[in-house]
Amino acid sequence: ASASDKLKVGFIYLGPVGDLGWTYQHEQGRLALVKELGDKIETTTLENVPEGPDAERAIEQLVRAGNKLIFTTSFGYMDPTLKVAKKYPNVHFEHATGYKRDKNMSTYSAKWYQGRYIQGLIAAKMSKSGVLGYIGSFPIPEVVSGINATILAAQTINPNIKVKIIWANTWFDPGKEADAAKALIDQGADVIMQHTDSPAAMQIASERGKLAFGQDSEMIKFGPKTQLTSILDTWGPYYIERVKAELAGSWKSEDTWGGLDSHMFAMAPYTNMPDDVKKMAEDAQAAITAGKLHPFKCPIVGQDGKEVECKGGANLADGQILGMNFYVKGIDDKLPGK
Amino acid sequence: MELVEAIILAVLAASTPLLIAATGELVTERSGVLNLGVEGMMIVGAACGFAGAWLTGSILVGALFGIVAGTLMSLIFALMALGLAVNQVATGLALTILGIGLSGLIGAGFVGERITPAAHLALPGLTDIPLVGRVLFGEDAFVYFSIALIIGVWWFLYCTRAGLILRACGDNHVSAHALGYPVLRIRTFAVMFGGACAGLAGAYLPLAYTPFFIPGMTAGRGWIALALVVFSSWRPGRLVVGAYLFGAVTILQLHAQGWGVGIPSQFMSALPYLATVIVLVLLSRARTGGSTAPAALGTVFVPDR
Amino acid sequence: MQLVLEKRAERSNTIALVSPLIAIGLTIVTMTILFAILGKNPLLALHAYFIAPLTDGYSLQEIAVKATPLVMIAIGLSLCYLANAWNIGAEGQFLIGAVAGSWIAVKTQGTDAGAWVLPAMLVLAAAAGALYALIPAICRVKFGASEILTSLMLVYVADLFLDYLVRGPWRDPHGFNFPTTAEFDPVATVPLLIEGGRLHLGSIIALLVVAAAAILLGRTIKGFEIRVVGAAPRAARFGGFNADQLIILTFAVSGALAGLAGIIEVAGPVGHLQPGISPGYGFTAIIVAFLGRLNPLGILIAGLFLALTFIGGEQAQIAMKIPLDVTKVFQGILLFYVLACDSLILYRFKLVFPNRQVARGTG
Amino acid sequence: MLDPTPNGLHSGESPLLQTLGLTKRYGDFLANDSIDIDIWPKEIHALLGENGAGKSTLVKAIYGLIQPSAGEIRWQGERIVLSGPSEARSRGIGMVFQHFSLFDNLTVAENVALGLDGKESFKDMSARLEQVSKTYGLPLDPRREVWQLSVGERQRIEIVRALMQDPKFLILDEPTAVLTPQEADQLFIVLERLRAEGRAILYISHKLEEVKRLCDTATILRGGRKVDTCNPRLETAASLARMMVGGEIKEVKAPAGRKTTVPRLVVNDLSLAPSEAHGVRLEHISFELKGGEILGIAGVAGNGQDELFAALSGERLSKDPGTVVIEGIAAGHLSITQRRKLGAAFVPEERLGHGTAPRMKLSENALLTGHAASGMVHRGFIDTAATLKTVDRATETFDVRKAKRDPEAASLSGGNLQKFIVGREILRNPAVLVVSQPTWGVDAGAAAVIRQALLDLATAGAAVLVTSQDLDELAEIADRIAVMFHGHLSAPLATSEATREKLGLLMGGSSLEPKEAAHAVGA
Ligand SMILES: Nc1ncnc2c1ncn2[C@@H]1O[C@H](COP(=O)(O)OP(=O)(O)OP(=O)(O)O)[C@@H](O)[C@H]1O
Ligand SMILES: Nc1ncnc2c1ncn2[C@@H]1O[C@H](COP(=O)(O)OP(=O)(O)OP(=O)(O)O)[C@@H](O)[C@H]1O
Ligand SMILES: [Mg+2]
Ligand SMILES: [Mg+2]
Repeated sequence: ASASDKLKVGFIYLGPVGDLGWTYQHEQGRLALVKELGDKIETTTLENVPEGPDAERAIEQLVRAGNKLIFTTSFGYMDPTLKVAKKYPNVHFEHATGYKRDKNMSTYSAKWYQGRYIQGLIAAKMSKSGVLGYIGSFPIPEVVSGINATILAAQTINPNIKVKIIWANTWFDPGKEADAAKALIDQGADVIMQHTDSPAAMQIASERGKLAFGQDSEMIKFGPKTQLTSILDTWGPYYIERVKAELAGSWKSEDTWGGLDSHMFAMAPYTNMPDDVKKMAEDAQAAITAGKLHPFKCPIVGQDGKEVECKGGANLADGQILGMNFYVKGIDDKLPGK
Repeated sequence: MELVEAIILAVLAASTPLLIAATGELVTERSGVLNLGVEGMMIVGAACGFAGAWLTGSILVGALFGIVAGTLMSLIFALMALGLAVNQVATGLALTILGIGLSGLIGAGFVGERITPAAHLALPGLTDIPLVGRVLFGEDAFVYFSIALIIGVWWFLYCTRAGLILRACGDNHVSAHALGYPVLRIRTFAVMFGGACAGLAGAYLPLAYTPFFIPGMTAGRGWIALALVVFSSWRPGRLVVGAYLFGAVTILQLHAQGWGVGIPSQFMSALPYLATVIVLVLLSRARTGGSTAPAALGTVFVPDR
Repeated sequence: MQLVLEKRAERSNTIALVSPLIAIGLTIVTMTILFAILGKNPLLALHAYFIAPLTDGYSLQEIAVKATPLVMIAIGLSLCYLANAWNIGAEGQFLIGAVAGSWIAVKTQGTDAGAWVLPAMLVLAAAAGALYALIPAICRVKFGASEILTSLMLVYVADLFLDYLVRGPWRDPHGFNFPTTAEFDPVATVPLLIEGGRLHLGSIIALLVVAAAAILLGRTIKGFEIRVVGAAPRAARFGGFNADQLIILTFAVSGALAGLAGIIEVAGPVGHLQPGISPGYGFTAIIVAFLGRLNPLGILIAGLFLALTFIGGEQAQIAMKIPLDVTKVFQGILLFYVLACDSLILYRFKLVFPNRQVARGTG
Repeated sequence: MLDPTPNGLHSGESPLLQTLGLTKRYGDFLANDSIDIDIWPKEIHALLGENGAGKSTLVKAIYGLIQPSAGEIRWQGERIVLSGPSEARSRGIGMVFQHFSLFDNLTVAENVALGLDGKESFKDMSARLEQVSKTYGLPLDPRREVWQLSVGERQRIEIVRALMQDPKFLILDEPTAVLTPQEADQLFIVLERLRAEGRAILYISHKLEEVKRLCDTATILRGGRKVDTCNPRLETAASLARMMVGGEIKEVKAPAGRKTTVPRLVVNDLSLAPSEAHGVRLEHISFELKGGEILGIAGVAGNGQDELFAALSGERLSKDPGTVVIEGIAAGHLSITQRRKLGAAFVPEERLGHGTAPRMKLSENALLTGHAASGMVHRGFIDTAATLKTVDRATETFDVRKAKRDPEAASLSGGNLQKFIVGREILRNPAVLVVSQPTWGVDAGAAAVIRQALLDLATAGAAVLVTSQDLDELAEIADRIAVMFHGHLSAPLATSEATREKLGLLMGGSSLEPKEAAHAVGA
């Protein structure tokens, strides 16, 4: 096929492709896509697009450059994507991690809390001090549900497990993330979990001989003796599937919130742990994948000691998880903004 | 008690890049030049420093790369602000923008790589002394160098003739010129020293602090360094206090969160900045009599010939 | 060999006219070399940067949209800089203006509040921006604290404050706890000028601000006051002008304009309050102010020109995969050249070859 | 008069220093045009000329501070090219600058160290400093910072610093401008001693009596050229002045029919703390100035004249409104603009940067003071035509010479700019004019124009207060003269009674109790 009749697929990235985290993984997804369908499509990327007023223009620039399917890969692109989608009904849009959709605008995200649950199990097993350190970016539901899933899991191993939480108020400031990791370790945490994007915390944990989990991407390079596992954003399969649908003319607006079963994310190899812990993790992963284990299985007790209304039958409803803004019992801290 | 030592160690590490960059800027400003481009020089220093260390496997080479990169950036500033008598504020800002762009271009090829960070000192016996051992004998070379640097600068400014001449240029460039001192050349050296320090401070981040390079990793530390110079009222001794104080606030707010103090984390994150403003105001207020800022600071000088 | 500057008896008006052209020419030459080093076709790259965005109505509109906040903030900053007051915290004033204006939008959301909402938002935003700018101004005037640093520190504070609000109290109750307010009601939204486009009323306001600044600086005694205080502080005091009052005034005006730009951006192109509403407008506006030589008309042109480089930068990224960092380098270099060439207005450059031979021969 | 070796002593020997065709060009402007000058050992050589004649330029070239555009310098018969002042110093050339080359925030010792070449240790240098200052009777405390010192003490630092280099040849550029007559006498003793030690001195001064008394030879510059060399002892002050100006100087005439009217400017017990660390405190100043009268204020610079000017103009306000009364209205608390509206006008000492904004046009500089009360502003808008008209009128009335109608202030020569500034104020017909150093750095012709204008203004009924360091000027135009010393103002003396000696004593602060004297006038 000549260049002109190739399907043009556009990507809007929040950071530089070299951020080692979020944007990097989307770029990996795009590369997987190119590898798979490179002869039928042509991809274009715009990096470092801030989530403010520039986003709408950037998206529209991609439309005007002839892209027919556009992935906007950060929550803050939700409204701009919607605006452009309304303006160009013949172009299809895919927005990551948002909740607004339209006829020509899908959303996609992953149930990372499933991975956090496995991490919680491992952490409780591996922690000698019984104190976990958690570096949060911002107290949004995705991060809060991750913390809760971690603690719920950990409590099944060690009911007295403690977690110390530091909000870095940034997705990305290696120095600050490192400082936060140091503070957590100095306060007694011996397993570090992070929901910020740089490998700084992993690096510090490694220096201090502690354990840690990676975030978004494989960070074992920064802690060969430190990384227990990492939640890997694997967007490739999803991108390939959606582009194939587009090529086949069968693209429809959808809401995809995939978990381990649909390969929206993966767990990095379980390393630096005894075999029994590894086995426990693998079993949990299999159970979650098979739908036998749900991290937010009712009853869930909130920080205030009251049971949380269970809107999803046996488990919390997806909407409750997507909008989670409470800590579960056992977290000795106050959720910001509450 | 161990926590105290740990906090001190974290503060030392967090303060070191600020101290190095601010020391350089202090010398620059003492010669009468205001270079607002510290952030830009730092980030280029970070990119080049990492590149150097990654290519050669040597932290020392990385540090040298950072120093050279910072110096080259400062030479652009010197050419503009000293050679062409351009407004120093505008030039400094332009240097920062350029630096951010350049570091992105230079660093692009090194993102995702890692190096072995600068080694920490380990003296058997000494380093293990409780409480003070690791602080005094267990840090990386940059930390000790930064302290040596500020002492050296203090000695230079107050105990050597060259330092006296540099201060004279910052006090009154017309007089210094009339006595035959090459004001612009002296200032160029001071600017270069500032650039070298900023480059080194930038390089510290990927070489010792978080041993990988990521665009934008200086995250505003250059600006803090500038604030520290004013904070110190251009005195090396106070600069040390200021740098460690700022580092301490930065680290302690993280610890406060870990302890669960329950104040919105945004307010905690804002603390170091608010503290800087408040201390700036208090210091400026407490000032009595003669001017503490170098009298010629930021003014253009074009010598007659 | 040594570069020597020689003061001109008077500023050269000819050079003042041609110097921006020289600067742009030099920038283009430098960028051509840089593109070549990066392995990109310089002609195509320059076309993407400078020509392509000018060839269709859509891009022209986008240039205007992007330039609007830049110009508005830069006008305010230019007044400060002319008066020798160094406000580099416009970013913070922008954010605080956005926050204050949004307060009305958030509080009236879903009520049947009428047409007063938007004007009230604009006024409150301007007032809040002004008040926020007054903090460094007063610290400078009353305590002698360097306004450069205090105004800058307050940017971080404003950023975190906005963050706190949208993640806490002002969070959209139906927004799944994501950090944003609900979409503003139509009465709280800046009207569009062209249906289906993005050009909004803010651009007209920016033009009015430019015109007002031009009249202020060129025709009124207040404008004269601003210029004298900056150019010759002692003469200004002799003229009866109070530099302290003027620092307060120019900071307030520039804070108000930044705040106004903030709410216009939020209630216009963005439509709701969220973190990251400013892609560094407050800092970019500093470049605009200097590129425009602190002159209102110059700032308008510089704002449009810089907006062009942003749009062009995106097009270059799309068409040729030129990294965004190149745009930053480009802006830095442009500013250097403009400043350097402006130096020619006041000085003659001379290369001197000191004849050291003679000195040694007898020395 | 044209004797090349006035003392007749040098034949056979070669001069210590010689310039041959020395030329210095600034742009198109020839500041020094092919100047030949010979300096012999054991000689005090005067360099005379109007302001802007090129004296400082010549000595800066000799000191290596600026590079000549053409011509050569010979030192002990040998051609030299100086790379800079330190080379000059190392050869034995020392210099005391017209405008101080000191550092306010450094100590006396550090200031001196900076003027030496750093071959001895700081300690040895400090010891020698004390010894030299004692030997020549110029006491100094090495540990004090310069900003704390009086102008006279600062001058002493400059001189001691030059002496410590043990120079063979010493250049002094207007050293006595800021000294009391008594301090000047002490300096002359030092200079004569230096001559006796075999050194040569190049001495620049505008005080011709001084030159006649001290100097062996005089070289006279006019418009950048050397016009003459003579023995000043054989000349009169008038003949020296004629050589400098190149013609007779117009005499200033007090117009007839001057009579004093009501008090227009009254100062009552004005005390004011200095606004900055370097300033002088004003102590209980009182005087009364009637319409039609010119009061002169003499004194060495830095004794509170600047502070008094600021207090009178309203650049600094006094808490007590009654301390300054303008046209019968208590004005101590009023701003400079309000005082202008009462009919006062002011001319500060510094032309560029204080009296005018250097890089602004003359019309804008007319607006600078005219906006208060000259109809140049309507409802906040500037009437550009009115500002230009002021420029034209000042140009015409006071013969301001400039390249175009409305140039930048900085492009005018000093004398012409001063005429513009004085003109700008006089054209407003002020009731009170306070003027500081009206003819400082102004050539004789322009000075005459300005002095005449002040006299005419007084004749028209205005009250005029003139601060000047030039006693001859005050003698020429003032009706009464008071002296400022350490922030005190002496009782005014009628000009006829104000002898040089009396004034000199007052300027040194020695004879009268200034406080009581001031009170006596106020009471
Ligand atoms: N750097 C310069 N650039 C241009 N013109 C200059 C410069 N320096 C001096 N001049 C001009 O050269 C002329 C001679 O100046 P100079 O300072 O030598 O005069 P002077 O005889 O010392 O006068 P004064 O009695 O006021 O000290 C003046 O017209 C002055 O304006
Ligand atoms: N008592 C003092 N008061 C003020 N400054 C002093 C004092 N003692 C020393 N200094 C400062 O120290 C500087 C150097 O003094 P030092 O005696 O070492 O000079 P030096 O020997 O000429 O220098 P170098 O050792 O570089 O050759 C002086 O120029 C001065 O600035
Ligand atoms: Mg002179
Ligand atoms: Mg020594």
